[in-house]
Amino acid sequence: MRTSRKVFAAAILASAILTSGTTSMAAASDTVTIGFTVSETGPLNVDSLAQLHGFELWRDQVNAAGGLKVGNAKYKIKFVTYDDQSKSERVQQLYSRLILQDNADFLFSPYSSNLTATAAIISEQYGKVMLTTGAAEDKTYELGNHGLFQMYTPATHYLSSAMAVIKQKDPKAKVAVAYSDDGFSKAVAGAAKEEAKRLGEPVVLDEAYAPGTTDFGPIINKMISAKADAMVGGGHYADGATLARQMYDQKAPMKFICLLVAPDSPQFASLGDAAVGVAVPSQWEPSAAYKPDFGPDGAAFGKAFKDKFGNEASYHAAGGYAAGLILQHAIEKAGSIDSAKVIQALDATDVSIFYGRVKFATDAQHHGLQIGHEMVLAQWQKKGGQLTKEVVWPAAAQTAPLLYPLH
Amino acid sequence: MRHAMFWLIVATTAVFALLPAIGGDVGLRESLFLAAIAIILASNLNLMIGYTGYVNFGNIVFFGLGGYFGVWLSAVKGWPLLAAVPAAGVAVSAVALLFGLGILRLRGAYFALATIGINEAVQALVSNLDVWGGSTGIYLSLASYQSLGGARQALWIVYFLVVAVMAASLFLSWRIRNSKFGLGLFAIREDEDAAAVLGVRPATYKAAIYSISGFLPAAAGALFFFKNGVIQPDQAFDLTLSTEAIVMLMLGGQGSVVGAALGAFLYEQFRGYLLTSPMFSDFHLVVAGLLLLLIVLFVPGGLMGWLTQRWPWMRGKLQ
Amino acid sequence: MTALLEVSGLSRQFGGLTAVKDVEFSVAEGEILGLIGPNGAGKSTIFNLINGVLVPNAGRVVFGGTDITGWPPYRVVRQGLARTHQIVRPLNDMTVLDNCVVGACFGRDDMPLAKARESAREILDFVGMADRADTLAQHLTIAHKKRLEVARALCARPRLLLLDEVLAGLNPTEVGRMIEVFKAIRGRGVAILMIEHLMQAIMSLSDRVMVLNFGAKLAEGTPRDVVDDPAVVEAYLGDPDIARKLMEDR
Amino acid sequence: MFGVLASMVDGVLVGAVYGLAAIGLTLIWGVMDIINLTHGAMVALGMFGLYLLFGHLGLPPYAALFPVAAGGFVLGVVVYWIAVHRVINRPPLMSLLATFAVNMVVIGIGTAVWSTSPYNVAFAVPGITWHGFTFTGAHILAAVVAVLIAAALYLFMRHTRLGKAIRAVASNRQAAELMGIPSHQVLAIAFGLGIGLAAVAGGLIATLFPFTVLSGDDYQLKSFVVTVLGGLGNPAGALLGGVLLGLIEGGVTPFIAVSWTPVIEFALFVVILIAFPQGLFGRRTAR
Repeated sequence: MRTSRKVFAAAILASAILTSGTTSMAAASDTVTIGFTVSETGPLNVDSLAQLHGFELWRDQVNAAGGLKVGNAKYKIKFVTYDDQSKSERVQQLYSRLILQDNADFLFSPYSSNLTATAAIISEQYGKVMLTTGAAEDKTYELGNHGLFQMYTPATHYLSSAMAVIKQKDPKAKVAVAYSDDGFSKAVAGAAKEEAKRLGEPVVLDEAYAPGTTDFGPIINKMISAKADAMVGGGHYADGATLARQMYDQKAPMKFICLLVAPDSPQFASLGDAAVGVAVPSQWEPSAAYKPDFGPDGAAFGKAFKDKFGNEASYHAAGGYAAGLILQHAIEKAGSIDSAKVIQALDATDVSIFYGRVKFATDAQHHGLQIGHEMVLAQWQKKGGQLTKEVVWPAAAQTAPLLYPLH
Repeated sequence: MRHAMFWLIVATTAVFALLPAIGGDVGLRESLFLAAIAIILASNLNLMIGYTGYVNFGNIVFFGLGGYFGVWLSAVKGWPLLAAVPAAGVAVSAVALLFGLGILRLRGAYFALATIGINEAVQALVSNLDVWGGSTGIYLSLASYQSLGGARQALWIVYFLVVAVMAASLFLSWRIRNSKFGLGLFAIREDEDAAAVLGVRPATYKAAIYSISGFLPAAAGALFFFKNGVIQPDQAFDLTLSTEAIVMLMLGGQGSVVGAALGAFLYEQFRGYLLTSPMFSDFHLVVAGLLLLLIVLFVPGGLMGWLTQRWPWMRGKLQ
Repeated sequence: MTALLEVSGLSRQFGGLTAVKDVEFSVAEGEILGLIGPNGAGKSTIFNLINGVLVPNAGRVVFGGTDITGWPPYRVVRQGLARTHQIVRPLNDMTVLDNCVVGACFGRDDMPLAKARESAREILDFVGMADRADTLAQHLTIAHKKRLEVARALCARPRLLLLDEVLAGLNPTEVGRMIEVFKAIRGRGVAILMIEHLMQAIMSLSDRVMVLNFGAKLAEGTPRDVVDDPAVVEAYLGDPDIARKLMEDR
Repeated sequence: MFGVLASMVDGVLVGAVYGLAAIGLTLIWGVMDIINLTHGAMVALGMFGLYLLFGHLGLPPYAALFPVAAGGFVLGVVVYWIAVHRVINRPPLMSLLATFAVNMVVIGIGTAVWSTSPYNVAFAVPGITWHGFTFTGAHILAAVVAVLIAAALYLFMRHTRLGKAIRAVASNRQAAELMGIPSHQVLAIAFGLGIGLAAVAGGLIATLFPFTVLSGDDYQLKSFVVTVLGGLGNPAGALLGGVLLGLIEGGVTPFIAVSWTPVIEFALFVVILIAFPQGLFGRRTAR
């Protein structure tokens, strides 16, 4: 018995050492620490890593310029990150660790709405600011948080431009809605169906598929059977790209295809002809020429990103960079790194950056919801044998006319 | 000797409850919270694998279903947490009894496969259940924590409740181990047919223990997801968590109360360390897999098995 | 003598094969009935049919006035009818004592744990294994495993004990010891139905002997009657001289 | 109506590949009574094997299946001697865990190397269009290759010394050893064959659908369902079971939301496991 207790005690001791091994180093006075988790592995990793690159570019540029300007002082930015494996299991532990052990001054959210909601329960308790990118679901901002600020246009607005395009081109088009069975895509698709009803477009197919789906044959057959003219939906990169490729392989006779997220990625071009004509609602496009009040313009950002990472910036990357920029803007406005003051500054933010206008809702019901930013509709087109992504909607931002019908 | 075990459980519980509370150390609390959940899962799984010899590969279904019942009752139906948690336990035990009557006719690997099937079927079903939010799941608003004095206090309360469930799990494991019921289970583990000939009623015993082993994990699931703020099917019924619980049990030593708890605790700390260490974060799965392989091949009795083999006198003392 | 166990019309087929055919016999209170016959005669099947491991296709098993036909094994043993297995089935990873405690706990008296432990120790003492109480069953010698099998069955406090070739595989010394145990069991008033190939033992222990051949009863009677029965000699014993010698040894 | 038929044809084509994947699982199960939880990881390795051979070495995808199979076989033999050999006569939990541990290691290394991002074997074979529904060439070829491999395996098991030895070991290990068959070598070869089949199935799947390191898990679960449908340890049954599963998937999807298919699939799995522990076709042997 005695031995067992000793063993147990030793085990507890050993693990206590393990857990507290990295005793918190007080942040040096001239750095600002920003903590967040990244989905380095798991199903969210493509989008999450793109976003991380955006964060990193922002950090490096600020640090190269001497740091964040807070009053008269300059602060270098330091990141502390952990892998959340695309799972919520450890998110609260890791965010507690970021706040308490790593002394993060500010937080970015994990990728995706549900991980963000989980993390917010911790960040909220410590009055921390958490900028969210990739947490597009409206309801994440209806949970009563005060420090959560959304960079993306909310999910309910993602497909409104696509529905408007369909209405304009072919009022009688039959619409198929097929989407990944996850919170974000479901919210987007739900809003799209509402919009279709409002515009009087018949929805002939309404299908949710499991997020890991790789075989879309059954759904595509259903679209063909339902004689759909337009298809909207999708979810994230993997399923969206696959769906596009298989619709092409199976010669689905669609006049219009609009998928979430996936076609925005530069990788989408690897689909070749299958990519042609596929549209995507985008938070940001390199060609969208917003005039910034703060920070670089789109071209400068796009070039810096390409120089650093060797590929075009997707809107996830832009969103990450924009989150940094907005935080920087608020800190400089507040002249302080005190969270309460920065929250005030964020509440008051209404600024145009390369990414477009940014303004947050401040009412208690939707605090932090993005209300300034608008999405564009981009479409893959072939120009002189080269695949390019053109902005086709709204007219103000248009770089090329819409390709309709596809076939 | 019996009392020694009792005091060991009391002491462990006290350490879990007091250590983070004294300094108000939230970081330690979060880490011990996951450890306590792991201990609950492993201890109750031990009732099936270690005591009865039935490999429940889909044991996480209890945790997930408990989470759903608990979150639904507390967040949607407005039950107080203290009522929702035991209700989740009872509901899951009842469901488990139903499943158990069906699949416990199977033995060995067939049973193990069926438990995987059940977990996957339940996950797929819940993803289609609109009452529980389908694949979006259920989100808790911060207001849900108001009745417990706000989120900050609520998380402490949830933590203490989880520690209480952990204590109950250890206590249950220990009491069953030293009961007539437990003896019957061991007999089933060793030789189900011989046990029947000796008067043990296998069908009843198996269904009972399957149902019992679902109760506390369900309560833990209710607490975990209440604290988590969101519950979605793919997190609730994550098969890897199931298999991790088995790894914990193997590490500590199946069949032993202390072994299950110790294995869970050590594994959880080890995982946490691997995940946050820059050197291993890419290879945490590899390291965990190698560890498991080494245990299975060379120390199948786990830590406790190894200790009792070296020092047989410990055998009697550690039950 | 009143019959403790009454078996009538017992039959069982496996596929097209009839393993037990219309068997009828009874065991009286405190009696030892020997069951002999060549391999494959259906002896073990009869045990399985009596204690519920198998369900008979026809026939009745009445034990202590209760019809237990088709009852599951755990109910049969609680009625006071325990058995051993031809191939020992110790609960390997449990101690000898715990093996016996299982027997006591779930046996006829449905004892609570503490009392069962006491009772199990007493039985272990009775079969001469008290010194092995804390050994793991898997570490026992085959002779001890056999004895454990008997002890465990005894722990159920049976009124009738079915012994399935307990003596097989034991050396003469061990056989001698075991026979002493059997006699002591009878001394406690427990009836025994035993399958045994060791003729010497069965002839010396049994009050009556039943011979089985091809699943059917061939003969039944006192050991002497059976040994003298030409049909039995032909079917099973072979050489009449051996049979006679068996009776002389008695 | 054409939609339903097209859906079922698609189901059968894909089902043949499910069946091939399941043959690897069921062979190992039948011969050594081990449920091989590395199966999914090996399917995934097969996918990446084909991806590398096709994408980086430029081998035609169907030619690349040969080195993929050979690599799978060698890996299987290695895994057998490291992880399986010692647990083969131990309780089922031990072999489940040993193979699961190998699975963790393989997936862990795979994740470190390839991350969990999706990969794609970008090639297309012209398909057949019928009433507006197109069956792609890759699907048709995959089904044909799956059936050919299954037939080759059948012939191998029936008509070669080694095949007969494997069957002998499957039916009675002791007896086979008494007849002079070195059972452990034979088991190692059988395990290698099972893994080789898993890898080939993975390679074929890679020609149809995109994949990640974790994709193998889905096919492992499907292989369980197929195995239970087709009878444990029965290769021919596995192919039939695969086609049946594909048919069920193809047959029900036109009528219900696709998100309900897994519910039906796994409920069916549990029910069949309980009601027909021998599977729908045949018995629990490798004969």
